[in-house]
Amino acid sequence: MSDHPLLAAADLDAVPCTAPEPLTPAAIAARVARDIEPGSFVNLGIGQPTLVADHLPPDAGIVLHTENGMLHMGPAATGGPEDPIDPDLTNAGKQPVTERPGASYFHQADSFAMMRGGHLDVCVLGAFQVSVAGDLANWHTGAPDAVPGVGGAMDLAVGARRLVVMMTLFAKDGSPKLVPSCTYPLTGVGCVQRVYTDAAILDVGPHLPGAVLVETFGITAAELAARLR
Amino acid sequence: MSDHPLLAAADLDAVPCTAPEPLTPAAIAARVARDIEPGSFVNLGIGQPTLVADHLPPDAGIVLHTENGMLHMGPAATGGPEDPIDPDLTNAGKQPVTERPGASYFHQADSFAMMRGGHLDVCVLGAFQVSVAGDLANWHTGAPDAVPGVGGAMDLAVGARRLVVMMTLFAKDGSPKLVPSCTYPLTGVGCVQRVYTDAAILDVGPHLPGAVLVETFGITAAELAARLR
Amino acid sequence: MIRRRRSVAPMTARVCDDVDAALADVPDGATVLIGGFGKVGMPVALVDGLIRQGASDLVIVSNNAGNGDTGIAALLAAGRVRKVVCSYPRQTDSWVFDRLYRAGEVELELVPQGTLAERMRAAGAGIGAFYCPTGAGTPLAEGKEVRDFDGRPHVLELPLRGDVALIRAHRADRLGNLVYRKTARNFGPVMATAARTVVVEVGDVVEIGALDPETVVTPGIYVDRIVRVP
Amino acid sequence: MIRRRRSVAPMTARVCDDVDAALADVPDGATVLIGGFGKVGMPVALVDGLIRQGASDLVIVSNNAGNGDTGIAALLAAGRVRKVVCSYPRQTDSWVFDRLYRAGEVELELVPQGTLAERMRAAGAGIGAFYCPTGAGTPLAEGKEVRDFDGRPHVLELPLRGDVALIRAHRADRLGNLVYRKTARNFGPVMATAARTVVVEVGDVVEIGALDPETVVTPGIYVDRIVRVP
Repeated sequence: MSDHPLLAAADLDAVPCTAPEPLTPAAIAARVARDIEPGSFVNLGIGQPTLVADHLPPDAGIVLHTENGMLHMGPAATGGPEDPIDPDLTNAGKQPVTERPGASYFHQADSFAMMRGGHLDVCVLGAFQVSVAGDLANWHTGAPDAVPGVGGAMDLAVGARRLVVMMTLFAKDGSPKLVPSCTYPLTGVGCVQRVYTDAAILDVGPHLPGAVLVETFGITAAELAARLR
Repeated sequence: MSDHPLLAAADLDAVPCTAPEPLTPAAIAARVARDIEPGSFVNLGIGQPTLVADHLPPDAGIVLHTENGMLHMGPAATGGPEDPIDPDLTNAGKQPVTERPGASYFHQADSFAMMRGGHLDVCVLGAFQVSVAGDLANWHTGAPDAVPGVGGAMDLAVGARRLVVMMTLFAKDGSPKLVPSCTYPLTGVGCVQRVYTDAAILDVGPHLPGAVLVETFGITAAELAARLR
Repeated sequence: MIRRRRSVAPMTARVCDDVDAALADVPDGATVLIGGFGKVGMPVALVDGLIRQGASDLVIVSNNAGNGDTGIAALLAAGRVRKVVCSYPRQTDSWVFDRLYRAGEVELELVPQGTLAERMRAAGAGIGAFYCPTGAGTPLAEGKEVRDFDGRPHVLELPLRGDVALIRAHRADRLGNLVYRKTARNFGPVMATAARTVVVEVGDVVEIGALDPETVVTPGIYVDRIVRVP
Repeated sequence: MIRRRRSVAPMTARVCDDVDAALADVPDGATVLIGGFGKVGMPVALVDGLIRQGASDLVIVSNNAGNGDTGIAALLAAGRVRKVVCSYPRQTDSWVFDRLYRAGEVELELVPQGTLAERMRAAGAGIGAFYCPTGAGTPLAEGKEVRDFDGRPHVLELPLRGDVALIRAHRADRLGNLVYRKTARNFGPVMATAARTVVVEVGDVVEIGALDPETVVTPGIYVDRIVRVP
C-alpha cells in the first residue's frame, strides 16, 4: 500500500522523464495522438482536445467522430478556396470544419447510439478534476449562480472504449486537478483511464490502488510525487 | 345491461342490413377500404387483409406501409414489362411488390418504431378470435405440437391508431370467432376496435358493454344476434 | 405513443403558403421541439413565426437555449417560455437565457445531449421508458431510478414528447419526405418522430418522385406541414 | 455495450479475399446475427461459408428459421445450431426447423419482430433495457417484468447482442460504409450495430469517396469485414 494521497506505490526512479520542460498544450496533444492506434475511431472533446487532430498521422486511417452527427470529420475550414466555410458543417464546438472522403452523416439519436454503444475506440476530453479512481468532473464548477451546461460530456464519459483526459495537472491556484475524490459535480464515475498533462501522464481507474505515473515532463517522478502531496 | 353473451344491448331493428347475401372476402375488403379516410397511412396484414389494397381509391392519397421496411408500397408485381419482379422488393408476406412514387425505405428498428409509435392510422389484420373487449388472437392456435410464429403481429396490435380485423364471423365448425374471451393465445389485449366479417360489422373494445352491431350482410341483426347465442 | 392528428386533406396539402399559416394553431402551454445544434439546422423562420404567433407559457425542447438576441433568445426575451429542456444552455452569446435563469424567470431541465435525443426517439418509437448509463452517479441522475444491467448502473429515462416540432430540412417532396444537409441533420429526424404536429421549413420543395427512395431520411408520414424558406 | 475488437490494420484492409477468410475465426458457441427477411437480404454466401467453416453449438438470431434445404436450414440440418432466436420460424418451406423443433433438438426463443429489432438496436446503442408495450398480456411476456407507463402495460426487454453478424448490403466502399437496396435493407443496419464482429457480403465494392455521405445507411465504423459476392 502507498502512503501517498494520490499515487499507487511504485518505483518512482523507473518512471521516465521524457522532456526537459513541461509540455505545451500542443505537445500534450501530440503525446495523446501518439498513443492512438492506427484505424481508431476517435472523438475529440471541445477545447484543447481538438488540438490532437493536428498530430494524427495522415496515413494511420484514424477517423474522427463528431457527436453532432458525422464520421470522417476533416480539419477546421479556413474559408479559403480549398475549404470554404459551410454553415451546415461544424464540429461539436460549432466551429466550421471540413469533410474527408468516406464521410457519413447521421442524426443525433444515431450519433449518440454510436457513442454510448461502445463503438468509438478513444475519446479525449478536458477536465476540471479527475479522481484517482477515474471519476471525471468537467461540466460544472458547482458555483451556485453558474448556468450549467452538459452537452454530450456525460454521454462521451460512459460510451468510449477508452476515455483519456487532457488537462494541466495543476489548477491556477496550484492545487492538483488529479484528486483523491472530485469536489466538483461528476460527469461520470470511474470512466477515465489515462490523464495526459503538462507535467505527467498518469493511469487512473477504479481497479488501481492509486494513480500510476507513466511518464513525466520537466520534472522527475519523485519531485512530482512530492508536489502532489 | 344486455343478457346477450356477446352483444351490447341495442335496438337491433335499427341496425341496417346492407347486402342481400353474406359478403365475399373481396366484398369485405371493399367495405374495409370504404372506411379508410383519405390521406391515411395503412398497414395491411398478411392474408386476406392484403385484398383491401385493391379497393382503395387511387386518388385518396392512402399510403401503404409494409413492416419489412417501406412506405408507399404499390400493388403486387406481376413480372410483366411494367412491373418486373425484383427479389429485393417484397411485402411482409414475402410476395414481390412494386414501389409507388414518393416511396421510402427504412430498416427494421425504424419500421417498427413507426408502427409502435402510433404513426400508422389504420392496421387491418386477420384473426382466429376477437373478444368483445377487443382482445386479439391471431398468431397461434395453441396446439401443443404447432410450430409457433408471431412475426410482426404483436407489434401491429399495439401500435396502430386504429386496428380493425377482417375475418369470417364463424369458424368452419360453426362457432363464432367473436368470443366473450379468447381461448387461443393472445396477440394483444383490448387492441381491436372494429371487426369486418362476411355477416356483419361489429365494434368491440374494452370500454364497450359488449360488441355493437354496426351493419349486417345477408342476415338481419335480430337473426344474427340469435345465431351468436 | 404519438397519436397523430391526421388531416384528411389530399396528399399535397401539406405544403403551406407561409410560416404564419403553418403555425396558426400552436396553443399556449405547448411543448415545442426546436431542431438545430446552435444555429446549424435551426428553423429560423419558424422560430420567428412562433414569436409573431404569440403562443405563451411554452416548454421549449432544443439542444441550446438561444444565441444572441434572435430566434429562441428572442422568444425567451418576449417572456413566452416557461421552461427550457436542453443539454447546453451556456454559450458565449446566451445572455438572454442566462439572465432569465439567474432571475428565476425560466425553469431549466438539463438533459445530456444523447439522452435528450434518445428520450425523443423513445417518444416517437413507442418505447415506454429505457435504462441509460449516461449520467449515473452524477447530479443529473438525482431523484431518478437507477438499476444495474450488465454490472453497470443505468438511469431510468422517460420519453420526451412534443405537441409541435419545428425543424429545418434541406429539401422536401410534396409528400413531406425529407433530406437534410451535412451536420444540419442533427435533431431534425428525431424530433420529426416525437411530436404530434411536425412543421418543417425547407430550402426547396420538389415534386413527388424526385427524391430517391433509398435516400429519404425522414419519411413523409412524420411530416404534417411544410413551408418553403429558401 | 458492444466492445468492438478493432483490427489495427490499414483502413482498406477490411476487404477480405473470400468468404472463408472472413469467417475463419467464428468460434463454437457463438451467437450469430443473420440478416434478411426470408430470402430478401439474406447473406447467402456467408451462411454457406459458415456451414463450411464448421462452428457448432451456435445461437442464430434471424427473423426466420430457414427456407427449403439451403442456407440457415442447411446449418440447422447439419446440427450446428443449439438455439434459434426469431420472430417467425413457421413458413411453408421451414421443414428442417419444424422437424428439429418437434424433436426437441433445437431451442426456440420467439420474439415479436419489432422487439427483435429493438433489442438488437438497444445492444448497439448502449441501452441497458427498455420497456416495450408489444406482447404485454400475451404468452410471450410470461416470466418478464411488466410495468405501466402512461397507463399501458409495458414489458421489460433486454439487449440482444451478437458475437458475429452476417449481413448483406448492396454496395460498400473500402471503408465499410454501406448502402442497401429496397426492402433488402431490413435487419442489416440494426444487426451491424449489435455484434462485436460484423461481416458483410456486398454486390459491389467502390472506392473511398464514391458513396454520397448523405446516403450512407451503415457507417463503416460498424463494419469489420467485407466480401464481394456479386
